Amino acid sequence: MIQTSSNRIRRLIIIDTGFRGLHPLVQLIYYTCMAILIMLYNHPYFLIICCFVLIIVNIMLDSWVKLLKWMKSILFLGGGIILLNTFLVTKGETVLWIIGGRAIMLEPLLFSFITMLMLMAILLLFVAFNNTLNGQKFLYIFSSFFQRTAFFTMLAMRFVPLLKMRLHEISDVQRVKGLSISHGSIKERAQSGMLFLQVLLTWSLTDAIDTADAMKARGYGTGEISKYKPYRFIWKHEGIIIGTIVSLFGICIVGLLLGYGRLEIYPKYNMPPLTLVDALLLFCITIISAFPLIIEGREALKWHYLK
Amino acid sequence: MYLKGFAMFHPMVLFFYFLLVFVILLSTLNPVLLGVFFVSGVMLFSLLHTFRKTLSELFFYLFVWLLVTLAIPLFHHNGMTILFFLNDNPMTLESMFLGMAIGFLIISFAFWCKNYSLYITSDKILYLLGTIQPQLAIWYTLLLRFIPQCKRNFRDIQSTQKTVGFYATSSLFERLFGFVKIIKVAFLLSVEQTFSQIDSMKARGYGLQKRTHFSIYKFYIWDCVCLVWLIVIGILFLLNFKELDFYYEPSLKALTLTKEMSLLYGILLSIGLLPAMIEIKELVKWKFLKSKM
Amino acid sequence: MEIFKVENVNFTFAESSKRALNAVSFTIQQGSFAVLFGASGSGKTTLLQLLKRELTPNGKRDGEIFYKGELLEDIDAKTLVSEIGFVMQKPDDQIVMDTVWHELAFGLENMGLSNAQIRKKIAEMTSYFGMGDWFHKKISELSGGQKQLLNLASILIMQPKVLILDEPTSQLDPIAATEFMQTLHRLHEDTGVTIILVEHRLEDVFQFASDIMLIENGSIIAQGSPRIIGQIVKKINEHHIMLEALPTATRIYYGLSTFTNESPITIREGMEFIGNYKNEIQELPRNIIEQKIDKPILAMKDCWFRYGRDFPDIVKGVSLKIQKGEIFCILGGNGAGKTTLLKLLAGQCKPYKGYVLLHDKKMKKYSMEQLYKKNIALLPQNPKTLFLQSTIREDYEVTAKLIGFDKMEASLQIERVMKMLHIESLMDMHPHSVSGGELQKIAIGKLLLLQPKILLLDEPTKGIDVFAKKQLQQLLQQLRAQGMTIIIVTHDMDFAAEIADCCGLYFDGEVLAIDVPKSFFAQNNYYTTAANKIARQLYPNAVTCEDVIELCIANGLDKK
Amino acid sequence: MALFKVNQLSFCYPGEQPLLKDISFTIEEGDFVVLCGPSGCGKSTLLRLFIQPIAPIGELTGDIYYKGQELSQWESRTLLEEIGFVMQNPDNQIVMDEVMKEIVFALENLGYSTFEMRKRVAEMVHFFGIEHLLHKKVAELSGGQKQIINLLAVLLLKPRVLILDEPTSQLDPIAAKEFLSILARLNEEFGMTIIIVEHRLEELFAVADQILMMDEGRIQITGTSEMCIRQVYEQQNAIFKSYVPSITKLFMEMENDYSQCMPLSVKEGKRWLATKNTSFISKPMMKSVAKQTEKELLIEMNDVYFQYEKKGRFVLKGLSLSVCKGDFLAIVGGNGCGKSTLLKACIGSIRPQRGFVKLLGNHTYKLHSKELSQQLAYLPQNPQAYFAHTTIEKEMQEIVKRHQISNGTERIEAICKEFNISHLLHRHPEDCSGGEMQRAALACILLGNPQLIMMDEPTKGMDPIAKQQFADLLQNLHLRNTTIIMVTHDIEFTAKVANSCMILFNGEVAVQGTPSEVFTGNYFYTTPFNRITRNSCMPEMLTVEEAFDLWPAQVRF
Repeated sequence: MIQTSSNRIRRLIIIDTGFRGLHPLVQLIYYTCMAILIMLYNHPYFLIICCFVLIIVNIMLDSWVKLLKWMKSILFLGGGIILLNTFLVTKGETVLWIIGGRAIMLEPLLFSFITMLMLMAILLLFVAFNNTLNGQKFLYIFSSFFQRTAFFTMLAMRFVPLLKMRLHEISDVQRVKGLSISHGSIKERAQSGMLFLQVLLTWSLTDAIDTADAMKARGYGTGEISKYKPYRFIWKHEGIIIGTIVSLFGICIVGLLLGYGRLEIYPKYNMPPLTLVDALLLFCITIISAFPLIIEGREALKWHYLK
Repeated sequence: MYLKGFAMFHPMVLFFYFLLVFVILLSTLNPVLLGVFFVSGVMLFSLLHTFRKTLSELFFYLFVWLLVTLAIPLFHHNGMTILFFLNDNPMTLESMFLGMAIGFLIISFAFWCKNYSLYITSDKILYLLGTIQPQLAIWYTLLLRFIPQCKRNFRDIQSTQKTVGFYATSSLFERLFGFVKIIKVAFLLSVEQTFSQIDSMKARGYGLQKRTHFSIYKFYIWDCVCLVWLIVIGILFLLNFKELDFYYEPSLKALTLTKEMSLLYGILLSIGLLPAMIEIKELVKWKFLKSKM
Repeated sequence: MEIFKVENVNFTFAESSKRALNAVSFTIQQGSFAVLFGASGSGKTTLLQLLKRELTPNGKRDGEIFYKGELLEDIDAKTLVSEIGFVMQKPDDQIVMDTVWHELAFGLENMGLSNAQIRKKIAEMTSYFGMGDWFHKKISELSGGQKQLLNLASILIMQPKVLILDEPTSQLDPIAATEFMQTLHRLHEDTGVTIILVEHRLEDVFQFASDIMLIENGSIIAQGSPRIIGQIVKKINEHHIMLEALPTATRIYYGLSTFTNESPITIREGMEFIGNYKNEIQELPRNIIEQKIDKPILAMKDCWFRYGRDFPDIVKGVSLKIQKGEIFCILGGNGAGKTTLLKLLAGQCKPYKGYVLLHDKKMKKYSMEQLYKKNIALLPQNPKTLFLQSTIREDYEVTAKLIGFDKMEASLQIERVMKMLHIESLMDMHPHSVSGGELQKIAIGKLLLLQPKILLLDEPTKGIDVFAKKQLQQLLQQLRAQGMTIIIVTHDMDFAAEIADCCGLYFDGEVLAIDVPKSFFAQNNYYTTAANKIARQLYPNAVTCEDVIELCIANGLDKK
Repeated sequence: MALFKVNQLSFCYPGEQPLLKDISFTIEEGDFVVLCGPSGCGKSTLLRLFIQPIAPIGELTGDIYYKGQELSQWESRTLLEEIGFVMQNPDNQIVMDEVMKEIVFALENLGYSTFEMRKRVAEMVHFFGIEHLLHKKVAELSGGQKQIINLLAVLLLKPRVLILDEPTSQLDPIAAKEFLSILARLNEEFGMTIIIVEHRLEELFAVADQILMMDEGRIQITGTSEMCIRQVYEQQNAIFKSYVPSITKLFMEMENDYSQCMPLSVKEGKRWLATKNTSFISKPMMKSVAKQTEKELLIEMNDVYFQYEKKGRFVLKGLSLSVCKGDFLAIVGGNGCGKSTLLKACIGSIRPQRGFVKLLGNHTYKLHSKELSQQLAYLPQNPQAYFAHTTIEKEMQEIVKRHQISNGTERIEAICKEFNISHLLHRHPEDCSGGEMQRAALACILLGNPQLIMMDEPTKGMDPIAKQQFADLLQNLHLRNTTIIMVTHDIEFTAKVANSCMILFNGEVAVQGTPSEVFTGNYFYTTPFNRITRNSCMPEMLTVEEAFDLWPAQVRF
């Protein structure tokens, strides 16, 4: 009984488990930290590891289908960069080989390779971001900083489907009247298109007046506004997570400031051996980036044992 | 209720279709046919489910296949060409092939069963039964509702009994005894329900006179066409059964691909692919419509 | 013209010697809305079944029943089937088919209608009831309310002249019940179909009914229009138990006065009536039980629960404390949650986040035995599931043995329980063959044998009549007096208001607003007892009928 | 003590005729007040004067007392919380995109804490039992649900008074009934005062305590429903007669002793008729159905399947239908039975996945808009979508141009006279009231004298008078042998005008025939008047008009 019913529910709403279940703020923090780190660190080791972990994360948050779609383009782009960069840029000193009288340097190759990695990492992050932190949640966080803007965004979100619906109706009606944007000369089409927009505008505006009234009648702009909080923030739970992420992030930044984790390519590329500190930083980054994995894993284990 | 694409056909047609498929599939071990139906079955399955699911399924059945292929030769030793001896049992090439064939048979059968259960839902079965014999249909539905009811009761009773001492005894026998009791009561409860169902049936005039049978299915022209096509193929199959039939031992039957044979295979392939084709057409159409709308 | 005419009908069941009905006679006019009420086991159902020939139980019947002036026996089966519709108590038990559309068609199929006709009838029916969007659903996907509506529809589709309903809402939650009654009313208004209804919850039926009949052990003792039925009953017996069943407004009216003019029946009329009382005194001088804040006996620390990894959360961070020896009511609408919460408290489910404390010790740490022997007992929503043996006595004995009493003590204990609940007469019956109220009692009896410290009840008042409810209430208070902690999950606001020391409102996986009933209901605007609705203008803190009456008496009439 | 007290209230918008002329009345606490009158008589304005924040600007004399105190004296917050307002169009009042957000919107504005909000929502939800809606998007809801959400959003403020401006005019009958029954409950159980403006009074007459009948800015008639009706008939007031429920009409026309109680609902109607057992003139022939055969086929549908998205259900399912020249087809049916989709298919804005829709033998979805516009005309549900130009006159001229109509100006004048919209010609369409706009749109359509007209819910939100005129208009269009296809919920209207009609049910035709054939058989889905006359002494009929000419002479005095 319960099984079937909640199956039905599951079909209706997306259930937030594991990483998705966390308070949106936590997720946002995670993503921002990751983004910053990826931007700053340009050491291939770090980037490679990030990419690797993030790929797993994406698979975990089953967004890998989306990922594949993007991957094609990104690889293409990256390849492009590599080729162009290596063939056009002639900075650098270590010559690899010479093709048709052009010296192919190692540095630009490396540089473009790193850029590609960076792009990839960012993309991976972005995809994951997209399908964990959906519009609602993002808006929720957003609105706690910029009340009004968020509010108007919501209004917009509300009105998009309405407008769509109206536009459909208008185009139907006008089509029958003999105006349409699918037939006739460009000029005619343009004209009728303009007409459509005009109709849409007048219609929507007149209705918007009502909306405004309704808002006023429900006391919009009468004074201090409170906010309904659908997500609960439990210090004992979310707090700790944020704490760890931020502290690790701090360490990484400090490391950066001390000059670790970057490698200078131009003018002369030299790869310093991995020091202990590097290893530590590497570890930190891995932990941060693997955060969703950790949480999901914990969840999984818990359910495994509850059964 | 999944009522798109191939499922749009009239239940009768669907039923005949699957009947035919199963007959063809199970009646011969012809490698070509096996191949045909394996491919088409998997294809259809993957169309109706996610790519991921299909993969996992295939993965699972791969094991099954290996198992069968290895198991058969172990116990079945006929065949000309002996490969080697395993603790002085001959391992023959033929039985090896036979194993493979049977493995394929099982897999494709499994897949076709899955497809079947997706297309021919309970209410279609009901409809079919109803057209033959309305009473039967009703008892069938009662049964359909009785079993889950029974299960639910069982679960409830068990969980309650846990709190009133079902835990206490450690001896296996008593536990078993308890289980039997629970099952009995669960059954009783469900039966009570069924009785009142029968009451309400009577109250609504069941058995007063000959029932008619209401259905939301219509028999369209394309159903007719499809049905005819099926029948033709059925007959074709029966006529050429000799050629199509295939044996593995004592030695593999030679697979002669004459013109007409290949034509026949082609036709049978068309049967296998029919639903897949329709589903694909549906997909494509939607792609197209999307771009329009 | 009268559609039914019953002339002193007697009926005795085949197996029993006692008369189930004696000398029942009444007439029902065409287009009227008749409501029967009475204690369970008083033969209401039997009477209805006699009116519907197909369902007549086997037994001996004398006296005549006329349908439209001719004997019920003489009318041919087909007309009878289609003209007299019967809706039973349990939504599930009368649905035959497994999809909605097929269920609707069922009756018509039996009548041998053609496909086209059936389609037309179904079409208009669904259009009228607005069932379009769940027309294709499977029965298992419907809610209780929807199921009952479907039953109604699938009867109506045969275009009956008379509609007989046997406690149609007893298994539904209040919202669904009200909806159902609204529909019934609309139906009556629109089509003027004759309706004969048996019902316990008269609150929302009374205003629609055209005449009321009170039936008591097998004979109709009172009959009249809703506004005067009270007086008639009062004449028979000043404190007749069934007076409790009347709507709140009426009860208040009779509680306050012995006026002989027509009584108010709706809440609004109640308000108007109350309006002529003064409201100086807002509070009653009551000895309020002081909440002793010692260690809670049972506590939840923000618990989260769901039925599987990728299922939605059902309990979302509930934390509550339950003091020793109090009656704690968890109220809330239908839908997932309340029962689950109870299961968590009973240790049948384990939260995946947070924990449950029992005697300051985590629930996890207890073994089954420690948990359920002399500690926690849970009364499930369907008490039948408690019984495995073929008679109640056997079952009790088994339970007693299991607790570890020897023969001697076991029989003593059973005696005690029997005395306590007055169920001596039932002991040798089969557990499934007793009425709802009695079942409730024997189930509690069985639980009491386990000598629990904490008693959890899941919807104890579902489908039981006023009389049984009163008894249950007394019993629970008695147990509480013995220091037992009782936790109840219920829809029934009036019941909660009567007995609870503390109420919590369950909503969307949380328990909001835990408070003593008085202020709990006083704060609520919409989700509150009828009594409170009536009186809130004058005495915002009065939540039960008794409060209102006492307050009114205390204040006295307003001269002007 | 009176909750509202209005005396000598008069109001006029700047630079216009006075709209309200010394209106005065009082409303008691806990009353259910119905305010009715033809559209444009100033009802809405009157209502809005009660709501401080959105009170119309203009010169206002006289005064409104709320609980004995001047309305303007009250502090705005109290008024906000105590007076709730629900408007006509469900869509326009919803601000947020999620139901939950939407219902707490007002609370947010007044700065309540999240806990308080949750609590209020909780108890509210338990009262109405709408858990399943809470987490939905607004776009997913049906009109009825939307309107209920609007109501909830207001109720969360725990108001004492509810003011509603034609809340059900945009809903289908079932949803409307549901909504009204909720209002009735609120009034019954919480003694909430309710002031409602409505056109469909069938149900309301039964529940209302006080009825204010308003015309030309004055309150003409007031009192309980029964008193009102009697007054209407004493004054022989044609406008308000049309508001009276059909059975009551019959009663007032035919009953010679007014002593017995007036039937307002079907049940009472049945009871009353039962007392009359007079012989009736046997039923005459129904509106003759013209033979389908020898007429040319206009629209032909052959089992059409259509669904909006892939996994969705079929909205049209094996639907076949043929419309001949000169037919007047009305398509009725419950919500989501695919009525509007059918029209869409007819005008070729959707393409069926299976089967075809042909207009004069060629597929509609292929037709270019030019050709289409020559063949047929389409009157949408809300005429706002129709007008593409700034004034109605421009619109008409545009049409004249497009259809190369000679003597265009004369035509325009003629039509304007016929629809008496001459005074509107120079207005912007949006400045007209709903009814006027509808008429204007229809006029424009008829300019191009099309042979086929399609209308989607034309009577939605029309007041009875307008409806009556509209009906006449359609009828003489039909006489001029124009083919009309109309999708509607309004069975009574259908019964009045259509000459053939069909019930659509989940995407297929359930029944088709003349209105009398289709509806008299029905048990539920028919006009209230038919329900009354079923198995009574009268022969079954659909509209009260039939009854008038069938009523036996000896009873009439």
